[in-house]
Amino acid sequence: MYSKKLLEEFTNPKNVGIIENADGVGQLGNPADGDVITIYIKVKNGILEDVKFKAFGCAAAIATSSMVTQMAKGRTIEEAMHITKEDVAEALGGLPPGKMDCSNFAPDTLRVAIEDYQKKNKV
Amino acid sequence: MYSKKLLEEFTNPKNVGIIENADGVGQLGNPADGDVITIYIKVKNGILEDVKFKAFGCAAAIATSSMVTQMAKGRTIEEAMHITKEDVAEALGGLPPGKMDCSNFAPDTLRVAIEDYQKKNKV
Amino acid sequence: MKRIYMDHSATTHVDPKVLEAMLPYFAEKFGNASSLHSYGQEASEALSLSREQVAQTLGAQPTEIIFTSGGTESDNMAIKGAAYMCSSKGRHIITSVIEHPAVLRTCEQLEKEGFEVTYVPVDRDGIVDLQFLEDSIKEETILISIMHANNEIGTIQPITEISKLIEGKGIILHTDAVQSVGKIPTDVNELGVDMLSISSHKIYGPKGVGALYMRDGINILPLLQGGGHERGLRPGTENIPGIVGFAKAMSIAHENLEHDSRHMEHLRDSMIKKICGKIPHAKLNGHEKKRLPNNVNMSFKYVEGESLLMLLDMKGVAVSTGSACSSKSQKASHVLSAIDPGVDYIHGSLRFTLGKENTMEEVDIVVDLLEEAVIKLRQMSPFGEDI
Amino acid sequence: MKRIYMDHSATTHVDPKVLEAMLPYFAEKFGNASSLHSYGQEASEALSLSREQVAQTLGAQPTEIIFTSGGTESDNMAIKGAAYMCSSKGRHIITSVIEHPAVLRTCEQLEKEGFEVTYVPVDRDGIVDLQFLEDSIKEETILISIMHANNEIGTIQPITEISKLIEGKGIILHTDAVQSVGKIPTDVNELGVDMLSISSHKIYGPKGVGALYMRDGINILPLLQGGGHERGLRPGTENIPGIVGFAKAMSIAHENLEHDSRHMEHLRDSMIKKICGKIPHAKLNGHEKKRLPNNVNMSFKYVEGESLLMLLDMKGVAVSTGSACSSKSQKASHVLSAIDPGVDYIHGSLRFTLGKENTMEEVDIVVDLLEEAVIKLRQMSPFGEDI
Ligand SMILES: Cc1ncc(COP(=O)(O)O)c(C=O)c1O
Ligand SMILES: Cc1ncc(COP(=O)(O)O)c(C=O)c1O
Repeated sequence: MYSKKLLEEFTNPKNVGIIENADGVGQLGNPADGDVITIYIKVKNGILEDVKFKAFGCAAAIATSSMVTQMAKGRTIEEAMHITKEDVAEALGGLPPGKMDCSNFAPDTLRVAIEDYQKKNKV
Repeated sequence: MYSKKLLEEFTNPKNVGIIENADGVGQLGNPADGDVITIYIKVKNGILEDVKFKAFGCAAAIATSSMVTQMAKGRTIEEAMHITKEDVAEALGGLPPGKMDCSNFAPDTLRVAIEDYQKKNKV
Repeated sequence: MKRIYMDHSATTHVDPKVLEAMLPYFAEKFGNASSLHSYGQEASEALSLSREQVAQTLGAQPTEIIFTSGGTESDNMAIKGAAYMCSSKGRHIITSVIEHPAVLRTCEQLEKEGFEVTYVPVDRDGIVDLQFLEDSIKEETILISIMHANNEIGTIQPITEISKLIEGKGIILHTDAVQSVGKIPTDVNELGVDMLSISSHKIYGPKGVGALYMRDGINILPLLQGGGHERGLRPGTENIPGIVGFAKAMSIAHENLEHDSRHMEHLRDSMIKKICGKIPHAKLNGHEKKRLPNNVNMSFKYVEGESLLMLLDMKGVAVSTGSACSSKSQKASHVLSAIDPGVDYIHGSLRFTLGKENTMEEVDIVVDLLEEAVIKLRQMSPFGEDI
Repeated sequence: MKRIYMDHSATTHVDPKVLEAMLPYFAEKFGNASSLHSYGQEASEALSLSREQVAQTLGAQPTEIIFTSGGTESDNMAIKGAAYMCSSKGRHIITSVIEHPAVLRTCEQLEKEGFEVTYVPVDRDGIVDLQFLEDSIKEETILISIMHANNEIGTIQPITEISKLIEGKGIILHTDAVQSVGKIPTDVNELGVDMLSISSHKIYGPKGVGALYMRDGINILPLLQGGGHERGLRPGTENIPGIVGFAKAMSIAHENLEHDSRHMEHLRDSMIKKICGKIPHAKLNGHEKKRLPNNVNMSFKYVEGESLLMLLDMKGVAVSTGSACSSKSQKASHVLSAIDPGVDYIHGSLRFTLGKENTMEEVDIVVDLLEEAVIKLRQMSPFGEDI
């Protein structure tokens, strides 16, 4: 049901970890629902210099987290804010029908992290 | 479903035919129901000297007719009157469950033939 | 003794190519199609592919195919499912007097539950009375179920005409195509049906599997509840080897339809001609032209069908009296009763249903054995002298 | 990559001896069991023999076995059939919260139709609350349906006790024995049940076939209408190869029950012990003793089951999270919710179901791969640091 690309991303996820003293942190989901994603960002001159994640969830949750961190890294805040679930799904070679909801989850968490950064820095 | 014995009797029935100037004739059933048996008897000194049948019907109707004529032949009228469906079924190695009704049909026809003889001869 | 099988409407042997397609799915690719792991994925892919194959042979979409356990279940599911789903709209159903028991008994059950059923009669040839059908339609009519081809006398019903008759009326049209699939074209759009029942074991596929075609947009209440299989419409772990075999059988039947039909039609017409030439007082049941290419159903005056069947069986020839299902009961077939060949003929019917592998030599042997058997039984018959 | 299959509760491969028994019935002895001729008789004899074999393994009479298309149909048939038949006597049904969807969804459907259903809860080990069950019985109770063994956590339910509890009350007792047959004794008289559901593909038989045991004297309304097959209770041309294979699988399972169970129990207990020894924060779901010999269901804190399953699948190991049927949905399993292992554990469950051919080497490989996978996922988890 999962694409080869998604499974590859799931098995070898990039940017797993925590950024100490991150400029922004976002977390969505809760253990009772079976999915939690945390995303950490480091911002410099309006650019996402570093993005890391931790995730508890299904293969799709982990793969989309990994993908969204890679897509965001090096981008401007503006660009990163506009990464859509379609972008992520496409980059992973598609998601199974029942998992499309999932693909919104990682970009949303990224947006929460960016908003956290903006709030903290009163942008 | 049919026993070997019944099938053997059906394929090689005995006493098929008509007795010209029979002493008694019995017929039961009708074409609309799919079964008609006619039995002819020749009586001498209270003994069934000859018994013949014609039958239109299923394998069980033909086999039981053949069997009942053989069982009746050479018997006294009294004895022939008392041939039961169980006797016939047993002699044929049993009848399939759905066909037990059928086994009454030939002995009943024989009884009609005997009654015809008795009426004609005012016994 | 060499046996000759001419009872292909009762069931067929499994085509070697079908069995070959099935075999890997018993012991190697044996996964449950609902499982997420690789075994499950193999099964799930086989299921998808089979669904596409079956859809393609019917001119349908894969999403319109629901796999079932056979023709009986497909008929029950279609008729009850539509009736229960639409019961708030109306409770009137139209069917015909010559349907298979899987349809007739289901309709009778619905009558017990408060539905009203009209049983459309047929003419002497066994074709449903279209005028009667049209006149039966009313506001409350929710479903029409008319078989595509009859299992006993092989008559082909005017399904396309019926679909045109009810166009735009919002009535669901179901057809039992168990006997027609693989023998005559069954494109669901040409037929104009909303639902269509198929059984695998009638087309050289395995027993215990079939399908219901259900046009996109048609909704029914499922007969069974359970897991979410078949979009929740037919729960239960999918019979993958059976479904793969069924799909293969559908593909083979579809590919060879013209060739096989022409072959069987040729045998059929010769057989009818030879029987009529050799055996007096023989009568063809059903329509001469509008009949399945493989169906020869004849009645022989003053001969009872079951004993004829048994005599032929002793010689290695397998045929049927009417439908296999009612072979064990002694009542006259409801289909023959409906076309009423006359009291002297009604119990004397025999059904020969040809298969793609039957030959002209076999036809000749069978006709000779049949002649012998009819003579033998007529000599035994109390009415034999009349003819 | 050598694959290791530990998902035998989802489905099993067909035993070579079973396939061998089936093969002649596809292309040679392919007759319709309702046909009167020799082909039909061959099929009909195979059917009778299979019925005797199945009956024998259950301590039942052949007349008490009705062949179906699988476990889901057997469950639906038993529950709806009894409910509809007895509805004039009462409309109350008792079942449990951990039943398979084939039972739960069926009961929900009956609720929509006006029946009242009590869902008996289970304790932390997943055993039904007998006191609650007893207290639920009332005048109107017509049917109790409690599964013999649970498909997810393998707990064995006290069916014999339940049967004693309701003795003489005129309540029909049905059990879904789909998971228990072939793994623990299922003598219908020892269990004291009136009806019992079986599915062939869980015991190394073919998919698409199963049976309902129905005690002599119990009457139900059939789900399907059609020909007179299975004494009118289950119409449709009988799936002879499937039934023959199913019967063979039942016989083999019955013969080897003790041997196979002991083997699997040994693997099961080692596996649990090894997992607990190697992986911290692992928790066994279900009862330690009253569980199927082949079931290992464990939860791992802060790890999500599906990703664990996928990681193991990449290494060739096939397992399941809960029942195969719900593997595609993301909701927590209703069974785990019922035993409530805690919020940190509920999404982290994995089901290993052993087969008669699994070995201790395979167990060791799987435990090692499992440890690796759990560590990997915990490192990724936002909660990983806590443990
Ligand atoms: C016209 C027709 N409908 C339905 C059926 C039932 O199909 P199955 O036996 O596969 O359930 C049959 C076959 O007996 C049939 O000939
Ligand atoms: C306990 C239980 N009941 C019923 C079923 C349904 O059986 P089947 O898939 O054969 O319809 C299953 C298997 O999925 C099961 O585990």
